[in-house]
Amino acid sequence: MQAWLIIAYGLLIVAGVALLVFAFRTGDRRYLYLAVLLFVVFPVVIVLKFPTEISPETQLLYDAVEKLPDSSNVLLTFDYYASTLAETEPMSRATLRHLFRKDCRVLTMTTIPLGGPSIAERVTREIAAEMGKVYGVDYVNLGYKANYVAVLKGMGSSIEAIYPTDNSGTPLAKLPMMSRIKNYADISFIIAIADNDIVSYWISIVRAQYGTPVGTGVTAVSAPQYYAYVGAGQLTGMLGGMKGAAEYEALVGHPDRATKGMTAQSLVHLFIIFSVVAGNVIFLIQKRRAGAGGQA
Amino acid sequence: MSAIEIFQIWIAAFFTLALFSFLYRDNPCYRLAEHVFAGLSAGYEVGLIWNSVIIQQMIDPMFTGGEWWLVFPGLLGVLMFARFTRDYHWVSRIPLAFVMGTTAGIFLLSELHGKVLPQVQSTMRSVNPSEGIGGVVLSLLIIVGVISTLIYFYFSKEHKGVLGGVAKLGIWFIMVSFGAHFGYTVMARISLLIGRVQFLIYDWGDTFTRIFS
Amino acid sequence: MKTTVPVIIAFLAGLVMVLAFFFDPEKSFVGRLEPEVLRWVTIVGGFTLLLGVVSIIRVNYGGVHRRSSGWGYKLATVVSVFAMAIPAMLPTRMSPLFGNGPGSIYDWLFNNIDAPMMSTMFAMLAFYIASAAFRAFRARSPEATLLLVTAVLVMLWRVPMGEAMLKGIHHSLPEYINTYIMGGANLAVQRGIIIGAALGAAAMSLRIMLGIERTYMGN
Amino acid sequence: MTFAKFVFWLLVCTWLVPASVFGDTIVPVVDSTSPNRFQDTSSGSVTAGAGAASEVSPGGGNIPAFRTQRINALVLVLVFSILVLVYTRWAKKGKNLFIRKINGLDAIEEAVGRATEMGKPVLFIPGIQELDNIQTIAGISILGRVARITARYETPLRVPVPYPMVLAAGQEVVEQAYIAEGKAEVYNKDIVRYVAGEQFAFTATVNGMMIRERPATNIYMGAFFAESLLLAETGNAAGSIQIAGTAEAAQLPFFIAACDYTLMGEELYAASAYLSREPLLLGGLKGQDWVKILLVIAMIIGVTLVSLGWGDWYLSLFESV
Repeated sequence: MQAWLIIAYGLLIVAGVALLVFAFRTGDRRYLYLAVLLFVVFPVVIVLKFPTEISPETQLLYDAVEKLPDSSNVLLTFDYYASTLAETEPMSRATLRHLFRKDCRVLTMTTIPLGGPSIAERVTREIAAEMGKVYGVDYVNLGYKANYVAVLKGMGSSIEAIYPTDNSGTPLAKLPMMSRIKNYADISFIIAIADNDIVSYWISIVRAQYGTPVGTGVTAVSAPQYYAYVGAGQLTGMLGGMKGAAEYEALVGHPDRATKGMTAQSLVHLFIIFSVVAGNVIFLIQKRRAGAGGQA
Repeated sequence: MSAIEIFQIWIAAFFTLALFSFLYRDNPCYRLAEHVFAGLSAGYEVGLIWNSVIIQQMIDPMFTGGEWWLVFPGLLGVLMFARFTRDYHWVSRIPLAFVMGTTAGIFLLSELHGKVLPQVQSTMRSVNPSEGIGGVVLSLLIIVGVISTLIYFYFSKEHKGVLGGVAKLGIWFIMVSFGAHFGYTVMARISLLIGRVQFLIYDWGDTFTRIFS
Repeated sequence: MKTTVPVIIAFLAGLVMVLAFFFDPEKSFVGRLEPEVLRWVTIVGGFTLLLGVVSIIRVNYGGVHRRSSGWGYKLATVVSVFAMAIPAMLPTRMSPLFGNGPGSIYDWLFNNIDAPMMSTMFAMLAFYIASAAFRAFRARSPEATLLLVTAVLVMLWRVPMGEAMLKGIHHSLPEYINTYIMGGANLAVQRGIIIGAALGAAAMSLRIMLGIERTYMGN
Repeated sequence: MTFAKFVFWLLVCTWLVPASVFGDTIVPVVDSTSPNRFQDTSSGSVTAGAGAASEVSPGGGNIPAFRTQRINALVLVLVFSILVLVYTRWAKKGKNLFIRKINGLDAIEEAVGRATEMGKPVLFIPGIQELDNIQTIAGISILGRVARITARYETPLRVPVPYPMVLAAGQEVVEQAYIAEGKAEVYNKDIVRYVAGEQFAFTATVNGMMIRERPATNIYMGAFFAESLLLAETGNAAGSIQIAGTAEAAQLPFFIAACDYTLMGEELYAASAYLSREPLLLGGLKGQDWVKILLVIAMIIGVTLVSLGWGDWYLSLFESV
């Protein structure tokens, strides 16, 4: 690590402690807000990379994609709202990079009405431009259709029946890639990236009834409930929260927003723990002093 | 990046910063953002209800589906406006009673059947030593936790004696649970903030380089 | 009349829902009635929205009209309501900018102004959760200490560095936290609260259906 | 309605009437796997829904289309209703029913009093859900009680609501409370006002209100989600006394951290009865407590049977499909 990085982060910690002292002295919570802001912004601007330990669930997903024959058809879903972008978007970007690198044909869709389709368009077009992929040949965005259970089941018999056109209104028949994808039978792998319960439907409807393997990326809050599915083999791999996304970025060899965000996340988290512990130590010391004063 | 995209990012960045500024203190930027936000979301609600309820669930089925009886819920809705009259004010209670009664009917069973039965069922865990020490401890923790929490909420007696003891145990369990839940949520909230900061630094920041180059 | 009619209506509406629960949704009359009643509720709610619009316009336009303090902000609210609502209510066939599909004004305003503001408000929780933790987690009493200790343990467990630290104390401490705190005590309390609240909600429902609780009529 | 009448009607309606009138066996069996149906089930378990649909037909005996596998829910509802109504009836007869003190609720009157002294408003938020959530209805009932107190002292009251039907119900409740206290002239239509239908827009507006008007007391009663802490922390920063109540277990830790008093889970539903001091309403709480005791006994029996390895039949009694 370079010396100036150590100095910069050392100063950051000193500033954090100073702000904490001010917060305690004045009782003004804005010092704390400022400290939190500092600990988030600083690592995003001045990146400090911690070594990432890859968890088995992430490795499982990576290996499953890696083992796909080149030019397989893969369905990637954008089942998340704009509010959880920090955790979910890096997952989409990292998996998309991996899929494109393996020359997979990527089909995207969403079960989120507002925001979902535009996030899918933005992310896929950006990564496609970066990797030199062509719309309609290498990837297609299906967009959103209401009533997700009906959509998930209906795509088992005919994707075209559910989505007559793609997100921008082009009939699927006019997109060369779609001539080889009719239903789940033509899809080798599904990656469902979601911030809600939809993943359990991908498992219980699609994985269970059509047999297509499903991997997932979910927010840190919902990750624990899906470990059981990974253990039971119903999910072929899982990315949990920003940490999972950072791990995948490391595996793909293209560190991006999650890797940069992870440092900030750990730092703020540790700062909050430190502030709680320090607050209590001071509180107990004051209490003891007051107690001693009272007896004297 | 086109001019319109830059404009979109600037709009989003302005409102993002305006809302964040509330953390320092109330100010005209926050007030403007707050009022625009309130107006847009009320308008959003109108657009949503108009298209997905009035058009899709009432007008379309009535005129193209022949479901003429949908005029009745429409009339029921109109009764809501009786509150603006002096003598027939009470009539507006009819649609309210209809909605409340329906809610009550749904919840009476969904709560007892959908929550009480399965939660009670999954609390009946084996404490047989064959489950292993870890299994027995976990089962006991859950059984005692559920029962003492329920007892904590018991209204019919003063919390004294044995009841008081169990209720006290209940409050300890509750505190452990709340601490755990709070601690567990912190990380998710931080990542939300990181998302906004990354937007400001990467996306908004990027527009500066585009503008000046 | 003024209270009897609403009470009877509430009872009948609730009864349909209770009966529908026990009968087959397709093979019985009440079963088929249920989705219809739910649609009615949605439509009544749709009409009531006009009351909401009247309320928000009256509160804000009143201020603009009187030029009371901050009337400019109130004008911003009124303008925003109309800017979002009117294009959304016009049919798409007149112009692709109308309606609520992709490319409409409604969609643009939502994606570029509403959505970023929602995410920002949500993100502000990071600051609030930090200050709430700092202020509330103090070892003031045995109960508060319990809250504090579990919160700190769980927070440590959630970050890689903290997890390593816990592993240093005892190699399976993180696993114990997951099993006995999250899956044990936490689960048990959530369950206890859910069961109790469900009983409370059911009793409340019963009181409303039977007209015992009729606060909404001013009794 | 008396208890006997209720049971009579419940029996008539759940068994006899549908059996003879509504239950028609003529309608052919519709494809029970149509996906739309699963959307409505709150259980979230798709496979359970499918199983339930296919199991129906012949088991119902002479009552066509009755879902026999839900008979346990019927028993629970009957036992529950009977206990609640027996106590309601006793209460009506004037039997003295003891209910323990609930701290948060005793604090309400005091907190309104403080607002009166300071000449500042009371802010009441009946949750952020529509009237189709029972917690909102509980919130509205509590609002009725609180409005009586504010009317009595002529303390200004602010009730921002996020949905139109809550607006209608809230206005009705508050207006009636002011009339009942003989303070109709103090009532103003804008006490209860509609504010933005979206969770965070609502929060932004209410937060602005808290900082600008500095209400002396904030009362949150109903269904709250992620905005719970945004509201409660801002209220705390503005120096208001805060009393919260919700049945959303996930939000309780945040209210506990930032409010002075918090009603947890069922205390929210008990609040309106408690505040009204009406024996009729208090009776219900007693019945509810009895069901709680029965459930605890049922659980202990279950644990014993399961541990001895004889529990399968017993567990199946609690199966919810």
